[in-house]
Amino acid sequence: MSAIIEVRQVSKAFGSLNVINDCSIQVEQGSITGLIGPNGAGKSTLFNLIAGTFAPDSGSIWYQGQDITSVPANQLFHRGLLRTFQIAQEFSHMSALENLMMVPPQKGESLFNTWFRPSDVRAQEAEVREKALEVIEFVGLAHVKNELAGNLSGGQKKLLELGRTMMVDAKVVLLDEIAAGVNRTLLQDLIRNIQRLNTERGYTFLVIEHDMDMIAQLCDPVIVLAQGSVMMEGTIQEIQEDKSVIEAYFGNDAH
Amino acid sequence: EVKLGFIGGFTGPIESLAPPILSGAQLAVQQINQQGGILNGQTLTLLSADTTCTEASAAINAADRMINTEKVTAIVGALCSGATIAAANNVAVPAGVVMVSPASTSPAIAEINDNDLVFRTTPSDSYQGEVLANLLLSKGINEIVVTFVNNDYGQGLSNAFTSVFEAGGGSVAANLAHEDGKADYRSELGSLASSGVDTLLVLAYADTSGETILRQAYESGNFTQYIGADGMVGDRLVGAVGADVLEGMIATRPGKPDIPGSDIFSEAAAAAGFDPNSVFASQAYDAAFLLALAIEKNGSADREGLKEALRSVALPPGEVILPGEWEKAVELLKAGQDINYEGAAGSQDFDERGNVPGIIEEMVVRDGAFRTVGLIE
Amino acid sequence: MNTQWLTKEFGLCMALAVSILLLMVFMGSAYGIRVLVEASCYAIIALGLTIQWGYAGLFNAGIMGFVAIGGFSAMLLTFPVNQGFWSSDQASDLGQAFLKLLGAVVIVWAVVQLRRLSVPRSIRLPLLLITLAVAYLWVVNGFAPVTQAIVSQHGFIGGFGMPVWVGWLVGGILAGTVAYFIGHICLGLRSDYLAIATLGVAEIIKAFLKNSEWLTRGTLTVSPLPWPVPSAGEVGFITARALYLSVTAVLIAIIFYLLHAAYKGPWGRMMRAIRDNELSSAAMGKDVNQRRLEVFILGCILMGIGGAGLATFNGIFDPNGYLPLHHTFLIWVMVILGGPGNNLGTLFGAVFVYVIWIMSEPVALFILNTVSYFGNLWFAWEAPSDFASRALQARVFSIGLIITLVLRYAPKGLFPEKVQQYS
Amino acid sequence: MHLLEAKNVHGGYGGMNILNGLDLAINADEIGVIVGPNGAGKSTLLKAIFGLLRVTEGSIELRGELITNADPGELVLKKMAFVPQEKNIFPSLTVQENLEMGAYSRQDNYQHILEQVYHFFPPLADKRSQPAGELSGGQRQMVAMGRALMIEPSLILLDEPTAGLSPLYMADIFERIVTINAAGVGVLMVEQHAKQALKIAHKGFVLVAGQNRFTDTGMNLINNPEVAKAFLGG
Amino acid sequence: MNEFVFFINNVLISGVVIGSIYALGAVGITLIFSILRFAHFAHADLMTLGAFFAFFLTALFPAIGPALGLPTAFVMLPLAMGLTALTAVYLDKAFYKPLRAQGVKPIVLVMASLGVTLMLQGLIRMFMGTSSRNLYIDDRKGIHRIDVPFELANRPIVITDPQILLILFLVVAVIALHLFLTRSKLGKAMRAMSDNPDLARVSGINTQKVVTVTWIIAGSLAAAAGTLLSLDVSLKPDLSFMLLLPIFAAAIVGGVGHPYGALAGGFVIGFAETLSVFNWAVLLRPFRDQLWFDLPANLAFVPTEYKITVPFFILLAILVWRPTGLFKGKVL
Ligand SMILES: Nc1ncnc2c1ncn2[C@@H]1O[C@H](COP(=O)(O)OP(=O)(O)OP(=O)(O)O)[C@@H](O)[C@H]1O
Ligand SMILES: Nc1ncnc2c1ncn2[C@@H]1O[C@H](COP(=O)(O)OP(=O)(O)OP(=O)(O)O)[C@@H](O)[C@H]1O
Ligand SMILES: [Mg+2]
Ligand SMILES: [Mg+2]
Repeated sequence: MSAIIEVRQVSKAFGSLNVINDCSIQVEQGSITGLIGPNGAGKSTLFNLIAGTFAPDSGSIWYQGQDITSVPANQLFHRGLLRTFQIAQEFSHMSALENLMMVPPQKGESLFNTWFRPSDVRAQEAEVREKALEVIEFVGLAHVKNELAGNLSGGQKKLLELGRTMMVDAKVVLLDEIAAGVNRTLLQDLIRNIQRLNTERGYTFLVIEHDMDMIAQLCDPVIVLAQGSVMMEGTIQEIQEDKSVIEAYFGNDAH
Repeated sequence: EVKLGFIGGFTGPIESLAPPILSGAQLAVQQINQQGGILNGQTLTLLSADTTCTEASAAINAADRMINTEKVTAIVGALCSGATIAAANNVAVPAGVVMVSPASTSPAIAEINDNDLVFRTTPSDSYQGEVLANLLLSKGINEIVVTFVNNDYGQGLSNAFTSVFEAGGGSVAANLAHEDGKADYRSELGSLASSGVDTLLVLAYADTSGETILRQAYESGNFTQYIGADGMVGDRLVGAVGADVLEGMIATRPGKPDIPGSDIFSEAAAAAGFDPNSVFASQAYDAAFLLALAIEKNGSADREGLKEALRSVALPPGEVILPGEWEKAVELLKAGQDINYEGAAGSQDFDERGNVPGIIEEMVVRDGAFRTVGLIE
Repeated sequence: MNTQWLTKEFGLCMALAVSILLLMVFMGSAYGIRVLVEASCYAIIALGLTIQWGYAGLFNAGIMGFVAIGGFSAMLLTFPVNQGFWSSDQASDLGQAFLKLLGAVVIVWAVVQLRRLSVPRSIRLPLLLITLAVAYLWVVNGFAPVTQAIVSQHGFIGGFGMPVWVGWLVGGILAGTVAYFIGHICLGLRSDYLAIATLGVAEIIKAFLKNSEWLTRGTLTVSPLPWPVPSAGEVGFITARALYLSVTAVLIAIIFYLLHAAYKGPWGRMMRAIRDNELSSAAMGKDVNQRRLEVFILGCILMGIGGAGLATFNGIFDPNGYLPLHHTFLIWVMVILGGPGNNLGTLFGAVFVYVIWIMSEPVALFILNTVSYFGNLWFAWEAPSDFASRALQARVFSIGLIITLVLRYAPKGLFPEKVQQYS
Repeated sequence: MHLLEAKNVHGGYGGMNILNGLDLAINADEIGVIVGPNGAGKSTLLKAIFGLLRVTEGSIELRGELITNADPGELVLKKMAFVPQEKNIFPSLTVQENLEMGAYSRQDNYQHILEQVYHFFPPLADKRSQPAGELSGGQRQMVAMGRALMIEPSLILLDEPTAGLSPLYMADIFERIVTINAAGVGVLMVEQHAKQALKIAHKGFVLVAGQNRFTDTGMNLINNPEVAKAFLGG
Repeated sequence: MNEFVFFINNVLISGVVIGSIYALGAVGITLIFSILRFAHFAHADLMTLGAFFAFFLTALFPAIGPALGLPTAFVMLPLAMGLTALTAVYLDKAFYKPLRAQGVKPIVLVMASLGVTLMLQGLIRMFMGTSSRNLYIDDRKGIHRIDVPFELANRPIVITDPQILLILFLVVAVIALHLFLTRSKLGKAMRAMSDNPDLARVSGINTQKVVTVTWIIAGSLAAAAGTLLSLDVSLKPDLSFMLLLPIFAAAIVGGVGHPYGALAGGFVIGFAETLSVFNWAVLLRPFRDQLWFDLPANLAFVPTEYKITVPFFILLAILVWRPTGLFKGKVL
């Protein structure tokens, strides 16, 4: 196995606050890597750096052997790097289904094709709609598919967020706390599907989560981030036994 | 019922000049109706519409409504030169409607390809600019700075003035356009003052930029002599800026010549309750009166033949008709005689371009008011 | 649900049609058609805005700048050729001035490209500023004598005497080109910041058109402009205007069809997504800046075409007439009242608001005249002498009242944007 | 008399009803926990109780006093506090100002509570003067909780207080909830960490499609296999 | 030396005065913008209205000012501010509140405020006519010509009463407003409300009161701006409408939501205007003999007819450099 994502000695500060300090991680191709750490450790910030939403102050980020340090988010998407947001970023004035349908790049996104090759566009649009209906069924939102996404409940928005990553073939998916606010029974289905995508289609996942059950079921290895740098890396058992991690993260009486 | 249209800038930069001008035209209409009406006792009505002065499309719209909706026989107006050009080119000329503007002083009016339909009862600015330049030179003022309002009026007047003034040996140290209606002209005044000349010519409207410019010019302490043209004349200006400040300010305007019509008009206007000295009020009176005479002469409310009739009643030969002498004029016309209107603002003898020879009044601010000190023909 | 909307929309359209009919009856058909033609030109402009705001959420408050560019191009390309100028020396002098401009652009561009030679920023920036200043002075001094000579000897350079449709087309293209450059600078800005920046751009465009007398005659205005159809002088007002209306109507039909296709499809969805959430659209692979630029340019092209149509119809190019505030917001009100993001609503809004705008003056006059007539009759009340001119102020008041009332009762517009439903 | 009692509550957004006849009651010394699938109407219920949403039918009582469709401002004066699920902070106000806003209705000196909140959420103490919009997901959650605690409520409504919190704080928060409850504060909370929450609950409500499907003690619900399978993730 | 005095008069004082006017208007706009979340286009007409109130009060009691040694209109300012604030509150009740209650997008409020602008303008002109008026009725504007204590300077520095009052008032108003917003409980509640109105209600903030107070502050500041401006120049029905664009530009350049930003923005725009058209040849003239080139008569950055574009060039430059204004303003 080789590293599909490599973060090399990256630092990022907001004003005088150093959020990421000389942080290096590697995500192996085909793995489901967990990323945990205390609140404010810089996990989401790291995602934003990898996905091109922010630029690092120093260090570099590599994806499939290429330097993507200053590649903008939208181009990374086309190279198969997808992400979700911790605070759901839905398209609030579009229906839930449209939220999904907007994801795949389409011929019809060019005006030229829209006007001069309408039949191609229509055909592809129909495919996308099929796919979207499938996905929306899967994340359990079929009954609200024509509802405005802005009117969905908190958990439904998170599900929509996840559903978007299922609309296209990806290589790496960054999941930022998709479990928060999602019903546990439904979550089990989601976990199974993540595993399926991983084994059947070879997706690589990097998962931020505070739900240890989910991490335990899903992730190997797990990286612990604290104060912007890697505290340790290992299997979930190793981590749950580590003193300093317990101190910083789990608290003494958990598990 | 015979209809005349009046289009003018009731809103916009000359909004406070417009009402007395309308009153002038209304006075004529009122007198005509009191003296038996037009075309065998029909009433003459005067409809009005707003051109906004700055917006060509509004002017066209106003003219269009007058011509196509109200079906007026002829139009008094517009006031601002730009509005007149727009209305003439796009509506009045295609429709064959005569326009008589009481206030459009821009030289460009004479250049409209107008089928001889556009007339005016006020002289062109090229003339006023020329007179003003010569007047100043004759007073020994050789150096001057000019600021003009950035529209056709200001620009036309400034061009006319500058060329004559410089040809006559004067020097225009700075000649700046300014935008109308702003709150503050200190920076423009600063630019003007930076030339070191302390005589300031303001070619603008008293109500908008003119007053502010004069006030701030005084505050700046950089100027000692103020000069203005027709747009600046108004006693409110003196009150607003301060009589002592403006004392000695020189101005010109298309004047009421020393003719009988002028006094007759003044009395009638005073009786009707508006200031006979308001700019362009007498010209508007003449415009409306002339059009009424022309309609009477033409014998119907039709638009055809009106332009010929207009010339015939305005120009000699013929019996002289003075302002207010409607009944007399009607009788003469009925008798098939020629008439020659000699108006309140001048003899109103149109030349082949529809212009009238000008009479320019020289005015000076003295004891808190603009006073006429001479007439220049 | 669906049929309910249909009847409401249908009802509104019928009401509008009836009021247009009434307008024709009361104001005469020549005037009525004239209002319609102007409304149709405004509708093209409003469609341009609705794709910018309604589709992509771009707050363009500089509409009048692009409309003015359209009008300018209609004037420049179609106005008869000024032989006097072209056969004089100034023509070649002007050509030389343009060569200087070109040269200056090349030099500035070259200095900017120093970046590639990895010249340090500390040297590049001062160098660039100095080059800019020198180039500016050089170009300005190159143009000044020529343009002054042109103004004093020939008035202005005159038009190119081309067919009207070329003028309109170029109007659109020119507006689009300007939009391209402006978009590059401004589209990074957020909503209201963008608004005020575009407003500034419009002011700058207007100031340029107004003060470049050699090119536009400035405030002296250029008229009459040729028409694409026989003019009123030849065939009478009604026929000429009806012909003109048919031209703009066809234009609107084409634009409407194209926009509708784009809006319904993936393109429209993508635009709405960008409008809703930029961060998320970028994460979903949409090139936000590029797409916003695209829609900005498209909208501005329509504004340019609409502006050209308007100038040609009015037969006059008057840079003063492009009052940024009033007209910009007239168009905004059209879009907001009609329902942003709804093309049909925008068309409706354009006609509706324009009719109100036009009719408010005579209506206000009529009301006040009636008041003064009866006041006189019943109470012997004398209207003040400047009553007629004050009456016209009532227009301003009544427009304001109508806008607020309609917004109050239909805050999402009369034709709200619909959520796309899939079974 | 119950501390809070909702009877046959109907309500929703615009035309559509989300709550279809809901009943719920907790006593002053009780912790009530609401669980249920996403979109069941849990948040809607809390909003309805807090007067942010029109109740079209049914009644809500606080200590026997009718508070159906009361103004939120009044409820705050009655020492009720609410932490919404989303948008529960003032992003451009600093952390300290966020907390001060929580105490807006207080006329007395609340300095000691402020200190308590900082003590309970140490990360916030460091970030006192940072705009709350720049906080991490979990830190925002702490600010939201802290803000609600500022009035020293006698009844607190919490909508997923632990979403996004690290295990350390999650455990802490549950503990804290037990403590404040022991001090006589009624708690009604929505949770997706259902098992942990139901463990400390005196009463549990399973909401489905705007109606109670099950109402029981927390432990009973956990042990109910049907509930566990369908709603608690097995 | 004369040249330098000229510079002070034409650039420094002019810039400060016009900048203060822009700033005073911008403060109100920025406040409404950040708390009620829309660009309030009727602000300029509130300014006009306030000035008219001051005018009427001055006309009623023309003798008060001379007795106190201040311009009457300035003495009347608090009353005029109160009246305008009241008007603003009721305008909100009638036109904006119903829209807010329906949760409309900000743009709809912007359009409504445009409607209100037109209504106010129409009303003011219908009743007041269109001509300009002077706020000095019984008194006259005090003009201070301060002689510079240098041998070569024979031009005085010129400043007028209203200008001094304007600057003083501005400084006091901006500092007070900033302190109010950042220190007082109500001020913080106003900012909270602008962030998240629903949560503000949940926190027990009386949102209606916050809105009312916002309008009271905005209305009284508008009245002050209008009155002080009219004192300095003259009172016209459409005077402040002409100021609307630069005022908005100032608010935006400063960064929405910051009173200090509005102040900075106002001065940036004011000085940009005066500096850009200043004829630098004046300052160089004394050194004419030493210069190696012929001094042109006019050496300004831009000709005055392009002055109107200067604020916008500055605005563009600043926004490109800092997309949310000098003080990192809010984005709504
Ligand atoms: N835009 C910003 N400006 C200033 N500080 C920021 C910004 N974004 C994040 N921070 C700070 O960076 C730190 C890390 O934030 P981040 O969101 O990455 O945390 P996290 O590990 O995802 O935490 P959580 O588990 O709570 O989501 C926090 O202390 C936060 O306050
Ligand atoms: N503003 C709104 N307008 C219309 N419908 C809404 C609105 N907010 C929520 N809904 C709908 O109401 C239903 C219940 O929403 P609610 O937020 O109460 O769910 P919830 O039980 O809290 O779910 P979750 O666990 O995901 O937070 C959802 O189907 C949602 O689509
Ligand atoms: Mg996070
Ligand atoms: Mg919820």
